[in-house]
Amino acid sequence: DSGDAETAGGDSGDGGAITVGFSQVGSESGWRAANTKSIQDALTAEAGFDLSFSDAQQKQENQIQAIRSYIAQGVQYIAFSPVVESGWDSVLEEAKDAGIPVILTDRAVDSEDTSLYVTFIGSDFVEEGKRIGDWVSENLGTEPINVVELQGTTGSAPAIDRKTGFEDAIAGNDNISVIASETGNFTRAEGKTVMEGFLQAYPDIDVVYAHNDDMGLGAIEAIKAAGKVPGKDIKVVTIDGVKDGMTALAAGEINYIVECNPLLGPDLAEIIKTLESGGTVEPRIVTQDEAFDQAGAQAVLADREY
Amino acid sequence: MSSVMSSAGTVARHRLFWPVVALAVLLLACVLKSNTFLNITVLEGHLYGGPIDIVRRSSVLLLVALGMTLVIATRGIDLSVGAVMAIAGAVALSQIAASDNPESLTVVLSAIGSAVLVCLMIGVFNGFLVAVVGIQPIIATLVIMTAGRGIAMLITGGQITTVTSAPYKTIATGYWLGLPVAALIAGFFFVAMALITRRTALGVLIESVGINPVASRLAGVRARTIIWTVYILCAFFACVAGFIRSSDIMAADANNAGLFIELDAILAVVIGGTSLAGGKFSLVGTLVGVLVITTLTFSVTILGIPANAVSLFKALVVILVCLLQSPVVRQKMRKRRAAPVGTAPAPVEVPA
Amino acid sequence: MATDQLTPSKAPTDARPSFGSRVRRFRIDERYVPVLGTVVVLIAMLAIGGSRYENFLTGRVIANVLINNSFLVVIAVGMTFVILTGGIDLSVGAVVALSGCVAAWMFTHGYGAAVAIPAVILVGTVIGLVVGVMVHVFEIQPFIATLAAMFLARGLCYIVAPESIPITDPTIVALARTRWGTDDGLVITPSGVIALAVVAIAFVTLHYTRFGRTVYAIGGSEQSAKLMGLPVARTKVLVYVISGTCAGLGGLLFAIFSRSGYALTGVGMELDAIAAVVIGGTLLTGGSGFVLGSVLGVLVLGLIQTIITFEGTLSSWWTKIFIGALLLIFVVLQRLLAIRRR
Amino acid sequence: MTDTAVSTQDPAPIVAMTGISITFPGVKALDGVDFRLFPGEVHALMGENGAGKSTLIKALTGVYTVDSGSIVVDGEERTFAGPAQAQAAGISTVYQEVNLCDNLSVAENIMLGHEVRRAGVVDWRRTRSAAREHLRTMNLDIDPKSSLSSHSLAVQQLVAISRAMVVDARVLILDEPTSSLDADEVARLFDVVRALRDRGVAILFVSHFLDQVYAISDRMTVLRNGALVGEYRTADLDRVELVQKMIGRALAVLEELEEAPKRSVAERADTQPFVQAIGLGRKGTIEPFDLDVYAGEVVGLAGLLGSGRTELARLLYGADHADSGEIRVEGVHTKMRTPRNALARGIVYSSESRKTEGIVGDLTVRENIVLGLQADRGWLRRISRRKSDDVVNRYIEALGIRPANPEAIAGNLSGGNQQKVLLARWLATAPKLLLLDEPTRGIDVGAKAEIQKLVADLAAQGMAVVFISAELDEVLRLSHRIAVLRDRRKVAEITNSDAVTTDDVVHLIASGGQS
Ligand SMILES: Nc1ncnc2c1ncn2[C@@H]1O[C@H](COP(=O)(O)OP(=O)(O)OP(=O)(O)O)[C@@H](O)[C@H]1O
Ligand SMILES: Nc1ncnc2c1ncn2[C@@H]1O[C@H](COP(=O)(O)OP(=O)(O)OP(=O)(O)O)[C@@H](O)[C@H]1O
Ligand SMILES: [Mg+2]
Ligand SMILES: [Mg+2]
Repeated sequence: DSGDAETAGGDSGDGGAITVGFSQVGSESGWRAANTKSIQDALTAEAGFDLSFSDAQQKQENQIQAIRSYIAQGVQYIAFSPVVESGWDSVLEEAKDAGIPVILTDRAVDSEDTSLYVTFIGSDFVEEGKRIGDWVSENLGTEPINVVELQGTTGSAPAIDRKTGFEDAIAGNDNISVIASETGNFTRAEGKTVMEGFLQAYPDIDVVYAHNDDMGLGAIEAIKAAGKVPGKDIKVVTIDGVKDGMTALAAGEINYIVECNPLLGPDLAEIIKTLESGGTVEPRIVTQDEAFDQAGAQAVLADREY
Repeated sequence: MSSVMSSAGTVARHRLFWPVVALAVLLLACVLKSNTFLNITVLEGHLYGGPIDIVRRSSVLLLVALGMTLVIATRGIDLSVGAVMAIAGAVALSQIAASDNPESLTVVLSAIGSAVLVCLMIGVFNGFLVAVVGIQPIIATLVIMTAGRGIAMLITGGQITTVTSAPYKTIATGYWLGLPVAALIAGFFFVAMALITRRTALGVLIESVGINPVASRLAGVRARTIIWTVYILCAFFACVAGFIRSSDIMAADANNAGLFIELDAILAVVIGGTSLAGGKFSLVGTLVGVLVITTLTFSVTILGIPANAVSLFKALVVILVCLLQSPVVRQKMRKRRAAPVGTAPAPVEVPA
Repeated sequence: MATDQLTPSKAPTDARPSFGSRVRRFRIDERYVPVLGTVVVLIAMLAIGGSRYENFLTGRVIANVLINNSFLVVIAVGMTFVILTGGIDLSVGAVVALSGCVAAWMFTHGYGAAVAIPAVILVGTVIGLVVGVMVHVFEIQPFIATLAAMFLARGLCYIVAPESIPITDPTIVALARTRWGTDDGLVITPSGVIALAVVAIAFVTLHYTRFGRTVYAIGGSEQSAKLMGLPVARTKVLVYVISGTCAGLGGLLFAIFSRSGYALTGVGMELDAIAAVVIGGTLLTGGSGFVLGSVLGVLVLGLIQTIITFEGTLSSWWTKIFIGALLLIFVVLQRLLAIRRR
Repeated sequence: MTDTAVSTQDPAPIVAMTGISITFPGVKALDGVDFRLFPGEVHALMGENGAGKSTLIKALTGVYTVDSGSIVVDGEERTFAGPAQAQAAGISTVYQEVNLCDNLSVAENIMLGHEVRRAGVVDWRRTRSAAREHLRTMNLDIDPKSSLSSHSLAVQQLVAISRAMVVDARVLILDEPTSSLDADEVARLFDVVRALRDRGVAILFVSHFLDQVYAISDRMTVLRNGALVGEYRTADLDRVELVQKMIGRALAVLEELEEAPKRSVAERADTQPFVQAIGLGRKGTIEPFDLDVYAGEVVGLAGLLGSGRTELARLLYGADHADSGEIRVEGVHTKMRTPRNALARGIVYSSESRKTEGIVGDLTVRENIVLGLQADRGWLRRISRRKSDDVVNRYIEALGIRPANPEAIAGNLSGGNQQKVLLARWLATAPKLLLLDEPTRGIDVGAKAEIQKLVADLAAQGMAVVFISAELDEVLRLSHRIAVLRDRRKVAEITNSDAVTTDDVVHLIASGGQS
């Protein structure tokens, strides 16, 4: 069903550069910044692209407006990381009517009509949570442990999915009990505040599961301030694998990280090139996310890009 | 007997009565949930425990609310404080990160110095828009609220700048005489401002400008200078708050540092009894407001309120405090206590 | 005695000027100056945009500005009522989210559009009423009352719909799909029509009803309005009800626009609405401003967003700085125009 | 102790208030006051500043709820929840401070709540023409579409009165409606009032002008310190008695002032004026004028309302920017950019509109009084508690500010007392030139006499004073020289002497100085 993309090639008259409109969610985190940079670095003029980039400031309405603008401007391809899963049908239909292929990055949409977009590239949040859960279950869940969870922004897809994945994975292990779960809004500062509260309220925490590195790093600060050793007295597991997180992992303060790769730019460029040359692509491309333990982190830390 | 009754009545009638009660109830709830909550222990030579955490946590909001109180007293409002916090952290930490020796005190001090300078300039800019150009404060400060985070990100390149620097770390997590340095800093500025506004004439001049700017100008008060000054002060306090926030996590998070703190600060100011219409202000009230809000946030974790219900819980507490504190309800209470008095005139109060 | 009370009784009447001659004359009615400033700068922005970007001054782009912001127009209209009385409503963003969530919830639970649509709007009305009562009966400052309502509405969102729910109801889908007009030229959607209708109703209400004039009077001086015997209490509660209702309707339009209900939508939308109202020349102190100005304000914000998209090369942070700078240029120019005219 | 002056053949009162008490925090504003108002009479409510007149009116119209007492309107016991209900019951009120909305047009201010509607929608054309009709009864020929704020206080006052006429009221309450009007306007107002009285409307009238009270009222009620002194027929009570009843003692000050005109012969010690305005002017507000003011001299400004007296004073104070001419203070060219420049040179200005430009409402009396002094010193050097006690208590006593409580909120004071607080603020700075714009407006007989005496004394001690008052008498009595303004232009300047009469000045105004 992604084959109809060729139709869009029609109006590429201007010097051969492929015009692409990319609407980013916003710039809410270091992860996002790395993602943006990767895309801007991949879709350059030298590589044969004419990239129009816009930042929606975490607002769906801005994003819809941007996509409509791209349609009005007559770009050849539209790519975007949807702020939310729902609510894209109308604008995607407009793009389809205008014959512009759409590529989703990082986050999926829940449209039933999958012909509205060519492909999705990104990570599977549920899977990420599940991998963390599996690791905890196997490595720590051999004896009774108390886990506290630092959730992402309430209601956001990564927060919901990472929670679900984790819960699914540990469901079979009676040793693991999640004693508290609170939102830290994906930020370091709130991760720290919430962890401070946890440390006051629950004297016997064994594991912290943070939905992203930043909250995990905040929690580490709180653990240290309480006179305990992160990674030893209290184990820390997180998702993302940004540089700071990997550094802490290598330093032994975090125990396990499941990567969520932000470097989608090259993949995106390749997909567009393929489509442009008349090829077809898979409707769903899940990026290869790695997972690191402390030894693994030390090995790769030196040449991490982000 | 009756004198006891009446003095209890006086206490209950005080503007800060209900906020203090709310504070007490929240603390009590925390203690019931976690009975070691109020215990203060000595850990590695400093004090550790729930109350200490709350005090240390309060420092950021207290600083911001301190400046906000002054701005609000002049009938203004400053939405840019969160962005200023982000810029302060971004400037200071990128400078430290770029230096050869992040651990050196001089590097840290010069980084702090340049951040203060940048923030003061923002204060000057806000004050200029409000006092000289005459733009409505909410819009004037909306400019920096929007652009400021962009500037902070420009400085950090959109990344979260992380550093290790012991002197800088001391700001938020250090202890002096067993007490958190952050709280000492906030406390110092709080006491200093309380003294400056009440021991000099600044307080009364600010109030006068807030109540009736035209009359104040005709009375010879430098209304423009005063308005300008409070915006500069507000930016300065936000800057210090930004240091504490960034030192707390040893990272400059341009996106999230101080996000929505302006709303919490305004809420604290109002719970403390300062009217958004300008005029009479109370710094002690602001302190109580700050403690209520910090404790509220803290208690969410302690009490284990589900993430989905946090907003609702906060809303209910805020609504309850505001309702109990409202002039009408207080009037009703007074009516029940004392002989009826005319209803129309607002109660006369002397600020703290 | 008491001759000091005497006033000259023999003032020759022919010598004194009539009061009429002492009225200061203005070339343009002072009240329209801020709005005119907005219009002038808006036109300037269009001109600059048109000369910088191709495909900018097309009917499609202009129509998109209105269509994409129809919900904001409705919200700004409600906000105008509140601000005209000297109040402020911070709850609208959260109410938009809440009514969207309620809509999505009702549709997924099998309610038809005939039930859901009124219910969704009513959600806003109820919250507006709660705010109105807090503000008027309990004399809580509007900023705080509406802030509390904002927390409340946001909290309810998470209870009603913890995750984003798509809306597949045929009526909503039809409303979202319908567009009238030429393909590449000026188009209008049902949402746009609703927004324009709301503007028209608001205009008539504000300028041609007693209620509307009372709104202005309260903004001028609440004390005077009370002493003039105007129904201050009722009016003050009503403006929040109106604002809430508009936010409810705005939430419905947003639900149509995005065809989903999501707890995190509309964060900061209240600031957009307030900014639109103020940019449209309304004073936050109340009593002065026009609902049409607020519409212009929304268009300005929409245009800023459009320019950013057309600019195309801005990184995330330059986007923020750019918005701030445009906002600054706009308010300063508008202010200077106002001073010049004085 | 309470006298009654109503005989049994009078008709039933339309308003009967009995035993009305109202307490504000710290003040018993009304203490068991009885008051009756009959149809077809003009009833004057008399009393010093702060006696409780305005409070009684607000009690009647439901602005304040009474602590005790009953209000009977038209034979029915009523408690109004607010002015709206009082209006519905036929009681129309013009409150003391002009209470209109200055963001709206004149027509709207008159017709708010009574707009002419067609099918629920306001018909502006008819509404405006109705407003014009009402303005015409007040002899006011202004554009109903013009904005209220573009008119002077006097016009606004007349607009407020026109508004009160819109409803077909059976009771009309006028709280100091004449304080900012000139004689002519007063005469016109009285014509309207008389006509209403003859139609059977009951009119309650408050004024500090005894002449006016005697000219218009049939009966009067006197209050003192919130308590009723008595109710009298105007014809039965002469002025001396009335004043004695109001202030509770003999009128020593008044008599003193009566005897010796305070204007001493102008013997100028200095050859150089303290302030010299040369060709000072500002487009659209006042044409360039020359004016010298010497130390120890009172210069009166005479002119009709809107003649530009306020504008002249504001230029001298730097409250507005002059766009032509220069000011010399003690011979030295001085820039007057802001009020601070003037203050630094010992020039102060007491504004005519105390509500918006004078009093800082939520501050205390103490803070208001020391505000000028403090502003002059800068924020760093706060005036010590002892010094402020000194100053404040001195002026509270000297000017008879009531309540004599420095911590009272200034905005809660009665109108006249607010004016005194303002005066105290300026006197406390020990100025060299005092610009007084309508300092005696809304001030009771006793206090007015005291203020006049004060001005005379200050001049005698060497202070230069510019005195603006709508009352020519007052200007004539106090001034050494009188500058006459007309249509925002200074048209004449005369040296005052016993030979100059009000008629002379009126003539000068009328002829525009051409005679
Ligand atoms: N809202 C209020 N709060 C507290 N005190 C008040 C309030 N209103 C009036 N007062 C006090 O009540 C007393 C009576 O005031 P009122 O205004 O009735 O005087 P008045 O007779 O009208 O004087 P004036 O001639 O100066 O207008 C004064 O002492 C005043 O300070
Ligand atoms: N803000 C304004 N807008 C329009 N006209 C004004 C304004 N201020 C003053 N005027 C007009 O300017 C003229 C001069 O006013 P000014 O106040 O100087 O007169 P005045 O002699 O002091 O009279 P008054 O006794 O009314 O104070 C008046 O006709 C007044 O209506
Ligand atoms: Mg009075
Ligand atoms: Mg005047």
